[in-house]
Order: sequence, then structure tokens, then C-alpha cells
Amino acid sequence: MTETHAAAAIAAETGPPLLETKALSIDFGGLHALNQLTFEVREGEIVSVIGPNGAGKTTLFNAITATVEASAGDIVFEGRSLLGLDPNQVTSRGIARTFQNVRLFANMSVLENVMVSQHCRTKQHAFGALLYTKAFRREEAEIRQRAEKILSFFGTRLVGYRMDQPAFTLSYANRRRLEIARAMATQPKLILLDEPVAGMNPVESAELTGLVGRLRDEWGFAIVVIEHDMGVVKEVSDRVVVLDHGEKIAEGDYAAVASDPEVIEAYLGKGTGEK
Amino acid sequence: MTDTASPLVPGEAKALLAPPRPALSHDWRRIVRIGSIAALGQAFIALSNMPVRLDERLIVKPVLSLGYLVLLFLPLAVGYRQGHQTVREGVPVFRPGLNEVVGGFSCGLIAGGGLAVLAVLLANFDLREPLVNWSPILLDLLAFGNQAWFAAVIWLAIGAGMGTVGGVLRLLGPTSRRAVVTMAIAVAGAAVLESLVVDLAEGMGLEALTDRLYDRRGGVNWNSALGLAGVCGILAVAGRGRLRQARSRHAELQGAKRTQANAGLMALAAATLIVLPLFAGKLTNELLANVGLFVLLALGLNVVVGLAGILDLGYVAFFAVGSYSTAVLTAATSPRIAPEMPWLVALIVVVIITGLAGLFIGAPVIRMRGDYLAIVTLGFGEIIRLLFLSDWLSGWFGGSQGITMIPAADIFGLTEVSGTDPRRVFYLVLVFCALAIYVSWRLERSRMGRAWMAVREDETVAEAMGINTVNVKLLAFVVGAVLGSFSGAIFAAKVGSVFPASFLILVSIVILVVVIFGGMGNIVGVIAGAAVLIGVLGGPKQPGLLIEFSEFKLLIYGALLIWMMLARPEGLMPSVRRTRELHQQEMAQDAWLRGEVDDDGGGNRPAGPPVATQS
Amino acid sequence: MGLPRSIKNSRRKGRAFTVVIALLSVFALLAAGCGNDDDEAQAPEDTAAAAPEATTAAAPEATTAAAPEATAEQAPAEPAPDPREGALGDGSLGVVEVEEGDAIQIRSLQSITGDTASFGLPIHRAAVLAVEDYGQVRGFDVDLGTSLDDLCSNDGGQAAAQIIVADEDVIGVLGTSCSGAAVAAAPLITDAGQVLISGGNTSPALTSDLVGNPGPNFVEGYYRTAHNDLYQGAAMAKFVREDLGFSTAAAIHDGDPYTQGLAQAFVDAFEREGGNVTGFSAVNKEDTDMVPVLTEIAAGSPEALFFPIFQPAGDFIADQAPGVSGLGDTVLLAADGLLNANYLPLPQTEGMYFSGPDQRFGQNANESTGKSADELTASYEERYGEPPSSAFWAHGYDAATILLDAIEAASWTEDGSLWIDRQGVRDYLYALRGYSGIIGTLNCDDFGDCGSSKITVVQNLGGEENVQESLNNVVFSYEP
Amino acid sequence: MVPRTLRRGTPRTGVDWFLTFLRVSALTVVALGLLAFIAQEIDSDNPFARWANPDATGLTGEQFWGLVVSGVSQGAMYGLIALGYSMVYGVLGFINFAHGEVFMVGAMTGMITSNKLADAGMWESNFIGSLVLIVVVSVIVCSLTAVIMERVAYRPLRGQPRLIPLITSIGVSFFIQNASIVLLGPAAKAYPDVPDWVKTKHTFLQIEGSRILVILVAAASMICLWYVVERTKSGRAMRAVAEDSEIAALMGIDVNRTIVKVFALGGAMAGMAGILWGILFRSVIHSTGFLPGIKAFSAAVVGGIGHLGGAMTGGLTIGVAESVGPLVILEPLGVSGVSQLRDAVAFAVLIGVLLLRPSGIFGERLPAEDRT
Repeated sequence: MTETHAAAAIAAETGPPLLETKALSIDFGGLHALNQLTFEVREGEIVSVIGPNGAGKTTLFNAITATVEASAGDIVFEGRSLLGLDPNQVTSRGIARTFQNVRLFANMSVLENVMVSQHCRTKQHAFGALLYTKAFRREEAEIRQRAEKILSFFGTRLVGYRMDQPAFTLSYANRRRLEIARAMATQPKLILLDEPVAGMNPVESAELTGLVGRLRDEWGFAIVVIEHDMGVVKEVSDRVVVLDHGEKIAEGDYAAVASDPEVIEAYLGKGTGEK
Repeated sequence: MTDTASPLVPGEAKALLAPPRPALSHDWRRIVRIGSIAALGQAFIALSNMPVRLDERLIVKPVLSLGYLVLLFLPLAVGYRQGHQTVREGVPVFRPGLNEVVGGFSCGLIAGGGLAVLAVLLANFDLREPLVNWSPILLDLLAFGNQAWFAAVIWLAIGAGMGTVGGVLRLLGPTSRRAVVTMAIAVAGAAVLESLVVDLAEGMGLEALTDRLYDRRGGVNWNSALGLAGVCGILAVAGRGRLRQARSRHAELQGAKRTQANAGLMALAAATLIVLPLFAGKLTNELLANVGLFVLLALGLNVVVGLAGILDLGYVAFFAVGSYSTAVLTAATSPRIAPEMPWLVALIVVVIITGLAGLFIGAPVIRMRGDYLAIVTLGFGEIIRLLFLSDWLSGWFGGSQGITMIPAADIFGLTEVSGTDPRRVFYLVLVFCALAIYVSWRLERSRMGRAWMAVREDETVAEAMGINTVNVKLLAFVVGAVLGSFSGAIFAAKVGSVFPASFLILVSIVILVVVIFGGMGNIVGVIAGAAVLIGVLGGPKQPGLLIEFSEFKLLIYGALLIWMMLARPEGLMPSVRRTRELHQQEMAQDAWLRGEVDDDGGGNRPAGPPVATQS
Repeated sequence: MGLPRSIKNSRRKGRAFTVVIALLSVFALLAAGCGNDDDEAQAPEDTAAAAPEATTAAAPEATTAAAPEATAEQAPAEPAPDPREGALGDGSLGVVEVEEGDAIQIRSLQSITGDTASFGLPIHRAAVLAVEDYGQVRGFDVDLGTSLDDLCSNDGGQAAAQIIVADEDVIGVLGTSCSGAAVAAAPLITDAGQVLISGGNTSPALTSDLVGNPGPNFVEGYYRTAHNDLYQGAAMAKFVREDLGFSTAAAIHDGDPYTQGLAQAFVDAFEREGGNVTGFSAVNKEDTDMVPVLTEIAAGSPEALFFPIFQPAGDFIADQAPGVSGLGDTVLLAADGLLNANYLPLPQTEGMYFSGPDQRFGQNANESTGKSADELTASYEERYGEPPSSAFWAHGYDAATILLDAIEAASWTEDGSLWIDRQGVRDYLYALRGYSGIIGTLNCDDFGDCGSSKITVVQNLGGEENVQESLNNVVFSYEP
Repeated sequence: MVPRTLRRGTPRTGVDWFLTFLRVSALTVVALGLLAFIAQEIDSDNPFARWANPDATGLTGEQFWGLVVSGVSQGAMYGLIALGYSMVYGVLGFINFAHGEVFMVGAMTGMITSNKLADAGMWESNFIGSLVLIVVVSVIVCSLTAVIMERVAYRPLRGQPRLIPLITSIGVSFFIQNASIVLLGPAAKAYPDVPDWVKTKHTFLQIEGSRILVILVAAASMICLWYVVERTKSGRAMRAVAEDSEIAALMGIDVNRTIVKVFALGGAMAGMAGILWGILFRSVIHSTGFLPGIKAFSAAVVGGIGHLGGAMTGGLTIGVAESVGPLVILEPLGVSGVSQLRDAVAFAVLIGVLLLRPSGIFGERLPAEDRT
């Protein structure tokens, strides 16, 4: 782990930023969900975003994926601003996400879940399907092949007979896995994982943690993780960003952040137990 | 979609856990409740004039008319139904016995009481002011021409009798019960479908058979009723289980074999549809043509509602646009422009026009939430009808005088299709149905179809997964519009005239009912739904086989829709996916019981037998 | 490993289905083409084969069809006195046999459900009464069969007509209620050799423009006892222009082809008479608040407002018109759609004028059944518990009796069966002159207009008790 | 789910461009119509007034006032019906399509009762008393109808996908409407004649008594309802259930009972509207409930669903728009037979409002799970 980690960290220091938020602010009514947030992700980097509840972590994801609109500031991905795009356009630029509360297409089969997520990477339109053209058939085969390849990334869990089962029959952990598989299928450069191990037992959690590393190493995605489990954060992150009340209060590697007094204060409060 | 329904309704759990009841204890409250509901139902049916109206139609020549059959059915049904609680999931909680008979008797008695009371009231009070059917004719019917007291006694007796029969029916073994039910359905069916059967028999040269079966003017005669019942009873007993075997054998088929079997079935069905009209007379062909038009509409709406999950209540707009543009383009009498195109050429233009109309209506509504979308599409449907109707645009569309003298559809100079020959209309419809089936089948299994499914499941996530939901939904809207326009174009050529009155909101709703009733998202289901509803009951402006029911058509539609939603929301022939949506809980449990769901360990269980999840 | 196979499978499946569909489409097209050719080719053979049977009257199955040549050839060969002595018709449209114990089949095709039921139902009921009153025809019962619904629409009419013509024993059809339905139904029914007699259609398109030009939808075998719209529009215009002496008028219709046509006829006639039309607008049948449309009309301050529509919209217009500024003194005029026992008692309709068929049935009696107008009204109310809700119910009664008379005139008994000549039925009807019915004297012209062309304008005296008097309170009558 | 804010900024896709075009052209048409109308009013001979419709004549002040009053009284009834839609939507999250039929049942009940009273002579001798009596009867019957409807058709479907109860409600609507046809006959039925003071215009503001009555009663009902919902215990329970029924159940609220109350209240409002309808138009037919029902739902949407004041505002908006709109906007633009298009105008208002403000005038109040 350390070898690749270090190498990646070096690359991250030197390469151009993949994603950058510039003084990003988001207001809901009078509430500042994010305030002047500036932060960046480099290619091949795994960044953890932590912070107490209500710190604006998920809002950050929503802002990046254009589910909420930025009030001020800018979000730049690969040198181009993401502002004003629709969520699907953001996804086709190369950012995929998972959801805090797993949201699968519950009645579609596991395979279909992954196949449908390649929508923005495929081109065949209705006429291809109607005329059953060669290009259409080739593309369908490709979609399917890629889907099966992605699913086999998770070992035997999502392949075999399970591939054709509706997603709602999956166990909780497998649903999480399928969500990641779905994000992978959009062929992103950057994956945003929203609490990927929430609700899992330690064994599953450890396994998934390993998976996050492999995602970067084997597939080359940059990854941003929101996570509460500090063990996981420690394990996976190249860099940790701490948010509180929509502001960045600390940034750095895990050790540095963990000992930052402001972070400790944010989590534990100033003695009076205020949140 | 969140599931709030608990897996077991509390009542059910109680019933499962409760100790078996002793053989002769009655749940009197239940019996009284069911009985009184039936009594009210009987009174309602009687006051709705249904028996009087249906008395014209004989079922068994001298003995039984459809009017009385309607009244006899309810006590029988509740007599059977009241014992329902004793059977759970096919497992009898206790041995059925005398209990059923006594229960059925009491239930039927109460149900019959409804008519008895009504008869007495009819004789003594005049409530004709609000209730138009409160008439001597009704009393006469109820009393079999005698005094009111006679009616009271006889209906109590009939109710009790039918209820007892219902109870006894429950005591029978499954085989004999099936035989009895088959016999009853066969006789009633043969009588009700008389015109169709005769029509077909004439085409096939089997008049001798129908002459024997039916009395010359309506109704099965007594002897043939017995004979028919006997034959069907024997068939039912002999064929017991065969059908199910065949079905399960079909379900077990895998891969290529299954495909072959399906293709074979499909070819068989298609061959029947192609050959049948050649033997059928005008009546059958007209019915088939009407059913076909609605199948076409329903297939179009199925793309919109069933596949993409957009609840379009204004679908009739596209039917209207299709009809009107065909009329304007082909008819010489259309007011302002009359290019008098041949039908096929016009069709191309019509497709373009309706596609644009789909875009125009679709664009503003596509981002709206489900229910808003429903009401707004409904509004659009009505706006379009009003525009066609309006004096303002009557210079273009004829206003309330419509456009008449629309020429027959000329098909490559081979043949001309118009309403005078319903057989040709049917073949034309068949071709377009095949096209519509192909389109929806192909699209469903493509990238677009998957995107529609995803949008239906969870729009936000679909968008986050890179699907341009607006475009995808618009496409569904346009495909639906174009399929609807085919129906409109054929309709214009068939009827030979278009009036705004053919495009009421009602039509949209009937098409929706067809889709839902048949089984949303399933092509075969949609076809079956149209055949049953439009063919048997009739469409909004089309009589079905049961012309006697035309007054009660919409009433029955309403009741059927409610019942269907309560009892079988996935429709007559559900699509696998739709069933999943509606019965997620149960299916998950079943899968768990079969060991097919992974536990939280994540797939450590040995893989069970693969399930057929083809959809 | 499993992957390529499954792809192949799905592809093959797709192919197979595509091929099936393609084959089906081709076959369906072919079948459509050939099937019909067969049909046409067979038709003459059928008639030819059936002809001898029909004339020898042996085979019970042979019900229809006797080619004219066949009868012509065989008639002189028969030495016995001709049983069809006196029966009309030359057999050119076929002959129908009614076996002993069977009933003569006629059908009723009226608008009996939905919003227009109040119009069609009385016509249907009158037909039922007529068939009952008439009794047997040459000793044979008459069966009105299951009543069909024209749904007041072209598609409904066509579909119902298709059902009727499927039964080859049907001689004639009483209907339709709505002209729109007749446009689609008449060609089918008359094609089958049957006749269609309407008590409710008034559209000129179905018969003629009254000066000898057939309307676009005219077909032979179609008759009606209702009058032609053109009379009524002209009558009302003349009344307003001459009797009331008004020079401005407006009209409102409700989007129904009938009301629109009548309103248009009125407006055209009024302008021909030298009047000035200040407004022509429309409501929808479901509208209740008429203030906007009345305001629109009020802007032209007409002296008279003609709204030949139906209930309930008619109730609201009469009710709300006096309250709209500018219409306070406007005289309200309506037509037969509102001239009925439900509308006249409404307090707001007192003093209104109504055009319509002459409803002074008074001493009129139907010459076939002998029933007088009063008796008929009484038996209607007794039977159905309400007065007729449409002005054309009596037309329906007369339509039924002339059909039965026609059947009687065109039929003969032979070997215990009754034989009815379809052409004879038409011959009788086209030749009908001076028939006295409930609605007055019926004369059929060459285009099927049989009704009395007399239009009257009555003024409503108001009140429930005065309905009959109001119907008789004729202030203007018009006969071209 | 995170709230998806309405995006400002420039349109990006073809659909956005098209929508912008639609918004602009709708506003342009309205503005042009209004301008032409105003020009007509100032001087009906000026060229600007006649550019589109040379025959147009302006309206007198009295006529315009008449239109507004008719729109307001019609709109007040839409508003009363819309309350039922809005409340049920707020609590259960589906369109109860059959609610319009409850209104029809109310009008029918009123017709039957008032005719019986007229036969007994009480209608003439004590009009106000009879009116109160028929209101009571009709409110009870309508509440019962609504509650039975809920019990039979909707309760078993709780928790099913939203489409299912919606379709069921279409079935219920068909059933009630056609039950009315088969039981009571298809013809229009009249209310007995009302006293003169109801029919004639009063010098005060030149309004008919019946319309004053409608507006007053509607306002009073609205206030009562507002009091019940905002100030009583049951009202709090309703709001809680509307907010989140699961949480409400955990807080000890009997959800079923509360939903029954919501239906009963909605039914009562519809029954009230039915009587007002009867007094105003004095005629009722089986289809009386259908179109007003749909328009009332549109009104609820226009006002912002789940919002009581919104329902009333929406009702008034639609009522006034369909009454005034055709003559003020369409006729100056040269459309002939404008009154025929009034339903089209009502639906156009619905579409227009949703185009400009997707969540209605007051914004929607939806159950937690629906805020997606």
C-alpha cells in the first residue's frame, strides 16, 4: 500500500488539479451550507472529506454533480467550469457518484443497473434499435461485456445468477457494491463516494476499504470519499479535508488532520457540547 | 420508491396464527357484513335498471335471461366468498364442512333480503322522483308477474338457495369445482357470445352446429345447454392439470428452446389472427378492427406510461391530431387546404405532424412532477379538442361540422380500406399493430428502453448516472405520439369522417384503463386488455360484444378498474418487472425462502437454482 | 464464458422475431388484398346459388337474395296464383324469409346513453311503444331486438351499424338520433338492403337542400320523419324579421353539429331577410356560467338571441341572460332541442319563443295504430314515469309505424313463412303520400324527407301546468 | 433527497430554449391582447384597437364588472372543491380524481332534498331554513361518500406506488358518475325556484343575491376550515400526518383516523360547494362534477398544492381567468367564438403558471417523501 500510495501522492502534488472548487458558496435561504470553499482533487488521488453532521459534505457532492446550484464561486473540472450544467452533463464530463442512502434502480436487474449507467458513453439512438443495425448490436454487446467486467471486479458477488436478479433482492453490502459498480460504468475520471461503508460490519467495511484503493490503482479513478469511519479514512486517504459549518477548517494527511486542535474542537465541541 | 407496506397485514397474521375454528361456529359478524353488502349491491343493481334491460337477452331459452342471471350471481358469489377465511395460501385452516353450507345459506338469505325489501318498498312507496327506475316494470320483473309479497318470499328463497349452492361449491374438491365452474361459464359464455359464435360458425360452414346450439332468436336452448355443460364438464375434468403442466413446462424451458417455443406461439397467434378474419363475418371483423385500433393506441400509451412511467392523461390528443391531419390531407372537402393526398403519402406527413405535436406538448410538461404532468397533459388533450371544435379554426378543421367524405385508404393501389369492409380495416390495423409491437419490443430492449426504466425507477439517480432524462422522456412521448397517430389515420379512413366529439377525455382514460387492465409494460397484456375490454364491453364510442351492457359500460369500467387495482394491480397479464414493483416485499421473501437472496455475508450462500427472470 | 453465448442468444432471438414480424406483415398485406378479391369473386356465385333455393322456398337456410332475372324468369312458369300478389318490390335487393314462429326483425339505433340520452331515449321509447301498439304484421311478431346506441357520433354510428348489418334478417332500422351518426351509419345500412328511418336527424346533408340537389351524404334507402334544418332556420329568421320586426339578432350554438348547423342556417337566413347579425358565438355543452358568452353577445346589443341548444346549457342561458348588462330587453329564442316538458316549466323560460316541428298534435292520430296523440302521451308517461324529454319522440313513433306499414306492403305469406321484399319496402316509403301520423301528414320526397315540413314558433306561457298549452300556443307558422 | 433548486441563468438545451420561447410568446400574447383591449376601451375606433379584430367592440364597465363577479363566484366554488384535492394530496400524495364526483353528489343531494322540501311547501315558506337544512344534509352525505370512498378504494392501497391509487380514483369517478346516470337518469335535473332576492341584482355593487351568497359562504367555509386545520388538535394531527405520516404515527397520532377526517372535511367542503352550485345555477346533471373537478384540481396546483390559501387563490385565479380571459385577451386578438375556448383558457392558465412557477403561486407543501 505504501509504495503506490506514496507515488500517487507525489503525482498528486505535482499534476494539474482534476477538480477544483473556487470559493464555492451555497446558500439555502439564509443558511450557508457551504461558505467560500476552495479545494482541489488531483488525478489519481484519494481525498477524504470529513466533518460533523451538517458540515456540508453531501452538499459539496450535490454541488459538484449539479444537483444543487452554486450561489457563488466556481467548480472547475479538467480546466472547464461545471457551473450551469445539468447533472447528466456533469456525469458525461467524467464525474460519477454514489448516494448516502443507497439508491439503486431496485426493480431492474443487477446487470441492467450497470448497463443503463453507460448511457452517456454510448451513442446508438432509437433508429439503430429499430433497424437492428450492426452498430447497434455491436454496441449492445460492448455494453454488456463492460458491465460484466465491472461486476466481476467485485469478485463473485454480483455475477452468475445474481446478475439477472432484481437489485432489491441484494443484501445491503451488495447494494453498496452495485452502486459503486454503477458509478464505475459511467466511465468517470473522478468518483464521489458518499459514506461507502456506512451501516456495514467491520469485515465488509475492511473489504470495501481495500476496494477503494483498488479502484484507484487498477482503474485509475480519482476518488473523493465522504466518510465518518476514521479507520477507513486513515486507511484510504492521500489527503483529508475537514469541513465544519460549510467551511474548510483543516486539510492535510490523516495524521496532521487528526491532531489538528480545530478539528478536535469541531468534533467534540468547546466543552459545552454545542454542535 | 419507498415501501411502507409491512410484509404481513396484521389481520392476516392473526388468521394464520389463530387456532382452527371448530366445525360449526360462525363468524356471524362477517356473514352479516358480507351479506348486507351483497344486499345493497343487489338493490343497486335492481335500481340501476340492469335486470330490466338485460331481460331482453336470453341465456337459456325459456328459463333464464341475462337480467335474472345478474341478480342470481351476487348471492352465489357471497355464498362462496363467506367461507374465504378458512383457506389461507391454499392451506385449509380447518376441514370445511356443514359450516360452509350454513354460512352460505345465511349469507345468501341476507343478500336475497335486499331484493325482498326492495320489492315490498316498490309496491308501497313511490320514490320515482329521484330514482328513475323505481317503476312497476321492475316490480313486475322481481315478482315474476305476481304480487310484491311473492317477490319478497321468492327472493329470500332464491338468495338462500344460491348462497347454499355457493357454500356447497366450496365443499367440492378442486376438480369437481373446476368442472362446475367451467360448465357454468361455458353455458353463460356461449349464450352471451352468441352473435360472435354464430358469425364465426357461418364463416366456417358450421351453421348446423350453431343451429342446434342456439334457439333461433337468442339464447342457448335447454337441451343444448345441458349438452354443452356436459361436454365442458368432461373436458374440464379430463383436461385437469394438463394446462398447468404445459405452462410449467414452458416456464422451465431455457435459452434457445424457450425462444423457439415463444416464436412458435407467436407464429401460431399471428397465423390465427391472419386467417380468422377470412372466416368471420362483418360483425367479428368490425369488433376485431375496433379492438385493433385500441390495441394500437394502447401500445402507444404503453410506451409512454408503461415503459417511461409518464402518466399521460391527454393521449387522445395524438389520436385527434393523427385523425384530423389525415382528414385534412386526404379529404377533398376539408375547408381550407385540400391537397387530396393518397392515404399512404398523407401518413408520412401525419407522422411528422404528430411527432412535432408530441415535442410541442412534451417539452413543457416533461420536467413536471408525475401528478402535475397528468393534469397538464389532460389539459392539453382538452385544449386540442377545443381547438378542433372551435369556430375560430373552423376554416381549417370544420369546427363542429367536422370533416366528412374522407376517402378510403388506398394501399399501393392493391386495395382500398374503408369502413364498409371491416376485414380490410382489420388487416391494415394488424400491420400497424405488428409495427407498433416491433417498435416497442425493440426499443424496450435497447439502450433507450433501459434509460426509460431507469427514469421510471428514480429520475434523480438516472440523471446522476448520465442519462439526459428530458431527452429520453421526450423520445418516449414522441414515439407514443407517432404510434397514436397511426391509429388516428386508420380511424379517419375507416369512419370516413372526423368530428371533435370522437376525441373526448374519456378516450384517453379508456386507453389508460386498457393498458392498466391488461398489464402495464407488457405487450401481450395490453393486447389482452384491449381484447377483453373493447371487444367484450366496448370502447368509448364502439359497442362491444355485450351490446346490452352499453348503458352500463362505463359503470362496469369503473367498478372493474377499482376491483382490478385492489385485487390485482399488476393487471391481467403483468410484466415481470411491474409485478416486481408492486410485490417487491413478497418476492423478496419468496426469494429468501428459496435461498436466492444473499445474506449480509455477501454471497456466501450456495447458489440456488437460477430463476427465470426474463421479462 | 457465459457471456458470448448469451449475446448470441439474444441476437438470435431478435432475428427470429424480426423475421416472424416481417413475414406476418407481408402475409397480412397479401391476405388483405387476396381476401377481398375472393370475397368479390364469390359474391355473385353465392347469390346465384341461393336464388333457386329462395324461390322454391324449400331450404330453410336460404334467407336472402334472389337475383332479379331469376324471379323474372320463374314467375310466369308458376301456374298457381301468385302468393305475392299485391306485394311491392321487384326483389332486386333480395327477399327475406321469416319462418313460422319467428319474428320480423327490425332494429332501433338511437342515442340512449350519455349526455344525449335525453334526446335519443324518447325516440327509442316511442319506437318501442309503436311496435307494441302496431301488433303483428301479417300474423308475424315484430322484434325490435336489442336496442343499439349510436352514441351520437360518427364512429359510434358506424360500429353499431356494422352490428346491425351482420344480421341479414333485419329489414329496417329506426334511427339514428344524431345526424353525425347517420352520416357514417346510413351507407352501411342501406348497402345491406335495409332501410334507415330517422326520427331525429335534421341535417340537410343527409337528404337534400330542398330545391332538388341531393346533400353530400344522401344515400338511397334513408328516410326521416324529422324536418330539414333549412326550414327551421328560415322559419325562425322570418319570424324574427317579420313578426317581431327586429333588425338585429345574435345566435349561440354549443358545438354540436346540429346546433351549429341550425344557428348557421338562422344567421344566413336572417341576413338574407335583410337583418343584421351582431354576434355568433358558441358555448360548450358542459358550461354552466354563461355570463362570459352572454357578455360577448351583449357587446353587439342584439334585439333577439337565438340559441338552438340542449339542456342543461339552455337552462343557464335563459337564466343568466336577463342579468347581463345589455341583454335585459333581448328576446330569447330557442329551438326544438329545448322544446320539451323539462324545459318549458322552468320559470326563466316564460315568454321565450321556440321554433320546432309543429307539436299541436291535438287530434292527430296515427293511422296505422289508431292511437291518438293524447293517448300516446299518456301511455308514454305511464310507462316511463316522465314526460318525453325531446321534441322528436312522436317522430320516432311515426317512423316506426311507417316502417311496419312498408313491411306489410312489401310482404306476402307463402308456405307458412312470411316473405319480405327489401326493394318493396323502399318503394312503399318513397311513394308514401298523405299518411296521417301523430306529427301530422307525412309525405316522402325523392331524397327521403318524409316529415311534415311545417315549422311553428310557439311562445312559452310558463308553468308546469301549461306545458301542453304552450306547445299549442303557436304564434307563427311556416310552410315553404 | 436534496432540494433541487430552480436554476436561474441562461437556457442550455433545446428544450430550455423552447420553453423560454413558450414563456415569452405566452406573455406576449397576453400583453398584446391586454393592450388591444385597453386601446378598445379608451376609444374603440382607434387603429390599434382594430388591428387584429376589426369587429371588436369594447365592454362597458358594467359588463366587465359582471364578468369579474361571475368569475369570482365560479372561482370561489372551484376553490372550495380544490381544498379537498389539496388536503388529500397533502396527506396521501395522490390526486383523488373522484373528488369532483363528491361535489356532484352534493349538488344531487341538494337537488333531491330541496325538491322534497318544495313539495312539502317549506322551500317557499322558509327559504333560509330550508337552505340550512339542505346544506346540512348535503355536507353529511358528501362526507360519508368521501369517507366510504377512502375506506373501500384507497385505504387498501396505501403504500402502493402513486399511480395505483390515482388510477383507482379514476375508476371511482367513473363509477359514481355512472351510478348517478343509472339511478337518477341522464337528464338534467332542476332545483326548485328560488326567491327573487336571490335571483335579482342588488343595487349594492350590482351583484345577484346568489353570487353574494356564494362568495360569503365560500369565505366563511374557508375561515372555518382554516380554523380547524390551524387551531384545533385534529388540525394539528392532519398537518403532522401531511408532513410525515410515519413520524406522526410514532408520535401517537392515529393516522387512519386523521386521514378519514381529512376526507370527511374535504367532502364537507365539496358538499358545500355543491349546494352553492345548486343555488347559483339551479340545475344539476351527472357530469356536473367532472370538469369542475378537473379545474379545481388545476386550481389547487396553480395555487400551490397542500396550501389552503393557495387552493382558494388558485380557484379564484382560474375562475376569473376563464371568465374574463376570453373576452379581454382573445377577442381583441381577433379570435372568433371566444367563449367556446374558455376551458382551453383555464387549462392554459394552469400550463402558463406551471411554466413560470413550477410549484404554483404559493409554492407547494408536500409530504416529506415527495419533496424530490
